[in-house]
This record gives sequence, C-alpha cells and structure tokens, in this order.
Amino acid sequence: MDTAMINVLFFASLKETTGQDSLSVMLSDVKLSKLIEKIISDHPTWSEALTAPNIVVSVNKEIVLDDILISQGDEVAFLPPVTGG
Amino acid sequence: MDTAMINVLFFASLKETTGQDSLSVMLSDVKLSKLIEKIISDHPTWSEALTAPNIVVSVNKEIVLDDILISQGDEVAFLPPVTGG
Amino acid sequence: MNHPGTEDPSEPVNHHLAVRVQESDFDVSDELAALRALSPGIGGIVTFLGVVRDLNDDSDVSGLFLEHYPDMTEKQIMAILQEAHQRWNVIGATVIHRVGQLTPLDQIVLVAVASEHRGDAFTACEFVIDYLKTRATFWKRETTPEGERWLVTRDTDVAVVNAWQKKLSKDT
Amino acid sequence: MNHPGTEDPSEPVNHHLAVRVQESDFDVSDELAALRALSPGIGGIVTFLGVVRDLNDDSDVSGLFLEHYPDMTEKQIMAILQEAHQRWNVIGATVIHRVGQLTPLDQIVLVAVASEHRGDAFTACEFVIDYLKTRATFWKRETTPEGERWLVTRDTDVAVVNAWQKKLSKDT
Repeated sequence: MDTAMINVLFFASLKETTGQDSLSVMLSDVKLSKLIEKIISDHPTWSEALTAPNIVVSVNKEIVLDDILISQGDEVAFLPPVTGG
Repeated sequence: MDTAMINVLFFASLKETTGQDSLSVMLSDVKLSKLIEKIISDHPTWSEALTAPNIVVSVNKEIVLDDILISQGDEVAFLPPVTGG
Repeated sequence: MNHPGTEDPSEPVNHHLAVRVQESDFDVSDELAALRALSPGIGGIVTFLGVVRDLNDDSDVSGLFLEHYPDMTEKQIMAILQEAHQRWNVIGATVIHRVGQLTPLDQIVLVAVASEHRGDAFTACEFVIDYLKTRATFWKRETTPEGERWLVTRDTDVAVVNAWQKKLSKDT
Repeated sequence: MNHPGTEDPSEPVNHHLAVRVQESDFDVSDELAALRALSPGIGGIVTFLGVVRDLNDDSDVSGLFLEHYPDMTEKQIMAILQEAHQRWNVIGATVIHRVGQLTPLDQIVLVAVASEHRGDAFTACEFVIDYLKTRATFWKRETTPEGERWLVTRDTDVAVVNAWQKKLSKDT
C-alpha cells in the first residue's frame, strides 16, 4: 500500500473546535472512513464535532456520501450546515 | 333640468382619432349614455373609435361600467386598452 | 383629493408605499437604499426592472412613447400596492414608471418590494407588476420601420391576472 | 480548473452567467446595467437583494461574519445558475455574495436574472436564491449580546427546496 499525504480542511464552527483550519495526514490506507478514524484517534476531543449528523464531507470540493478512496494530494473538508444568502 | 358643463378627455390613439385631447360639452340631460350620444352626434366620424368594445370610460378618474349621472364639472375620459409596464 | 401634508383619516396611513410616474430616468441603487433604510427588519428586497425591448411582435422597435392619465394612474398603482400590502408581509414598496419618449434598453418601470421574508417579497412584487400591466392607465406607442402604432393589451398579460384572481380567491 | 482564457470544451460556454464571492460591497445599478447591455431582447430583470437584519431568533444582531469555501462555493452557485438557465428563459444572470464582516443593513447577496419574459425571470431568480441558501457552502456567525454563534440551516429554507423538487419533478 502506498503512503499518501491528505490535506484536511475545517470550516466555520469546526475551525474553532479544532483550533485550526487545515491539517496534513499521512495515511497508508486510503479509504475516507479510515482517514476520519485516524483523525479522531489522533484528536479524541474532536470526535463529537466531526461526526455530528449534520456534518458533510467533501473531497476535492465535491460533497461525497460514499466511502470513496482518497489519493495523494486530495483535499478533504469537513463542512458544517450551510447558511448563505 | 340643469345644464351642465362636462370635461371630456381623450387618451393615446383616441387623441389622434379625435385630433384633440379634450372637449367641453354642454348638456341638459346628464346621463353618461346621453353624453356619449351627444359627442357622437356632433362628431359622427368618431363613432367607431369611441364605441369600440375595448374602450373603457372613466368619470372623475374612476372607471365606470354603469350608466351613471354626470354632474357639472365632472371629468369624463375615453380610455383605450392599457399597455403599461 | 390628497394634498401634501393632509391625510384622509379614513385611510390607513402607510408612508412606505411610494408611486412615481415621471419622464426622468431613475437609479435602482438609490431606490433600494431608500427601502433598506426603512427598517433593519428587512431581510430581502425583490425588484422587477422593465426594459424597453428592440423587438415586439417581430417588428424592430426604434422608439417607445408612453402616455398616462395623471393622478388616475398613480392612484391605480397605489391601490395595487395597498392590496399587496394587505395580502403579504410588505415593509416598503416603490413603483416608478416612466412616461414620454424612450428608446430600446431604457429602463421603463421599477417595482421594488421589501419584506421580512423573501417568499413574500417575490410574490408581492410579481403581483404588483402583473396587475400594473393590465390595470393602470398607461399607453404605449411604438416606432417601427412600418410607422407608429399604439399597442393593445396582451392576451398573455390578461391571462396572468386571471390566474392571480383564481389563485387568490382559492386562498381566501 | 478553469483559468482565464481557457474553456472546458465539454461544457456549454455561456458568458452571461456570472458568480462573484467577495468582501467588497456592490452597486446594484451597475450590475443591472451590465445585464441590460447583454441584449436588447431583455424585457425584464428580477433581482433579489438580501440585507443583513438586526434581529434573528429574537436576539439583537450587531454583526455578521461570513465564511465560504473558495472555489467550491462559486462552482456550486454556477451549477445552480446553469440549472436555472436550462429550465427557464435566462438571457443573463449575476450572483454576488459577500463574505467577511458585515453589519445590519449591509447588502449581503444579489441574485439578478434577465429574461425575455418576466414570469421566467421571477421563477428563475427565486429558484436560485432558494437553492443557494441550502446548497452553497457559506457559513454565518452572528454577534449578539449573548456572544457569537454559528447559525445552522433553517428548516424553512430546507422546506422551500423540497417544495421546488416536488414541483419540478411534477413538471417534467
């Protein structure tokens, strides 16, 4: 298995919860669910906020609902409920 | 019966048909229908234009559908189909 | 008759409904700024801006002349605004309609409705322009290569108002 | 990725749909003038202007901070405009959404849709703002006397989009 560098972004309230707007994660397994597990295991206090039912995840700026494969250089973002307009 | 001076106005295409934008009519009978009869009898060439089915008549700037009484100083107008906006 | 400074005590006073018929052009931003300043409770303003087209019924249009019935026209539009105000949440509304000689691309009419809720603003704005088209005494004369012609009310505009009446009578 | 001067040949080119996310304010008249200049076939432009309110859920609001996901947000709005363009007669449309720190009465969003027919302009404009509210990655943080709070999507905004989907699936 290849080791991949994944860019993770946090927006709005999640930026405040995590205290950062981005994070780089090295991963040898490249499924989205594994990435989320790794982030939470590294930062247990973020668990509740990142897995709340109204949080949506995007990969390369497209919202994803399936447990897709993540590749080297991909951008994964955690998106709180949107409130534009 | 009193004799009344009625102000008659023509708008848009009717201004062109009649060649004038207003007319003063002296009348001893003061029903709207009689006023219209009198105008047409004085100006037979206007008959078709003034009695076309899409012409609406107003008295004192309110559209009237009934054969109401006209009083001294009232303003009667012939209104072609409207096309605003 | 209403004179400046006098009010008919039987009429509800509402200073936020404004109607102007004028030859001069208008600035949409200025009108919207005036509406926004009415109340910080305004959430949205929906605006219809009508523009003179260069084509009508397959004829090139080089000019458009507009006439109205002074005072009567303004009162008709105000009655439409009052009805919209009674039916929907309307904090303020402005209608400006130009008359005189216009050319293609000119602004001809503005209907701006400010509301707490955008849905009400959309509905009220569309109601006002739809009714204005068939209920206010304006007349248009087009200049085309074939000469000048006075326009007649469009069947589609009449149909739109009939659809409103059906819808509104169902709602009440 | 789109760079200036390059076009994806698989995408239909349409230069009349414009999306801007910016900190600076905008002038509605300027935006409407640009739309009017697109085509003398435009008969009407419907505009929604969103304004920052001073009250939300019964709390006084003294400030509003807006964040977005650069590039993703713009693409989402453009997709909404493209869908409106496919469904209705849309000659041109402009969306401007502000981000950063705003205060009550500030302009926050503009949706302007130009069409040959006013009915299409009303429908398309309302569609775009309704979808933008729930489908574009913007986040709002309010400043109130109780402190700062991030807002969550309103149930009423979700309901409005659900109503659109029901209506549109019935139409097709």
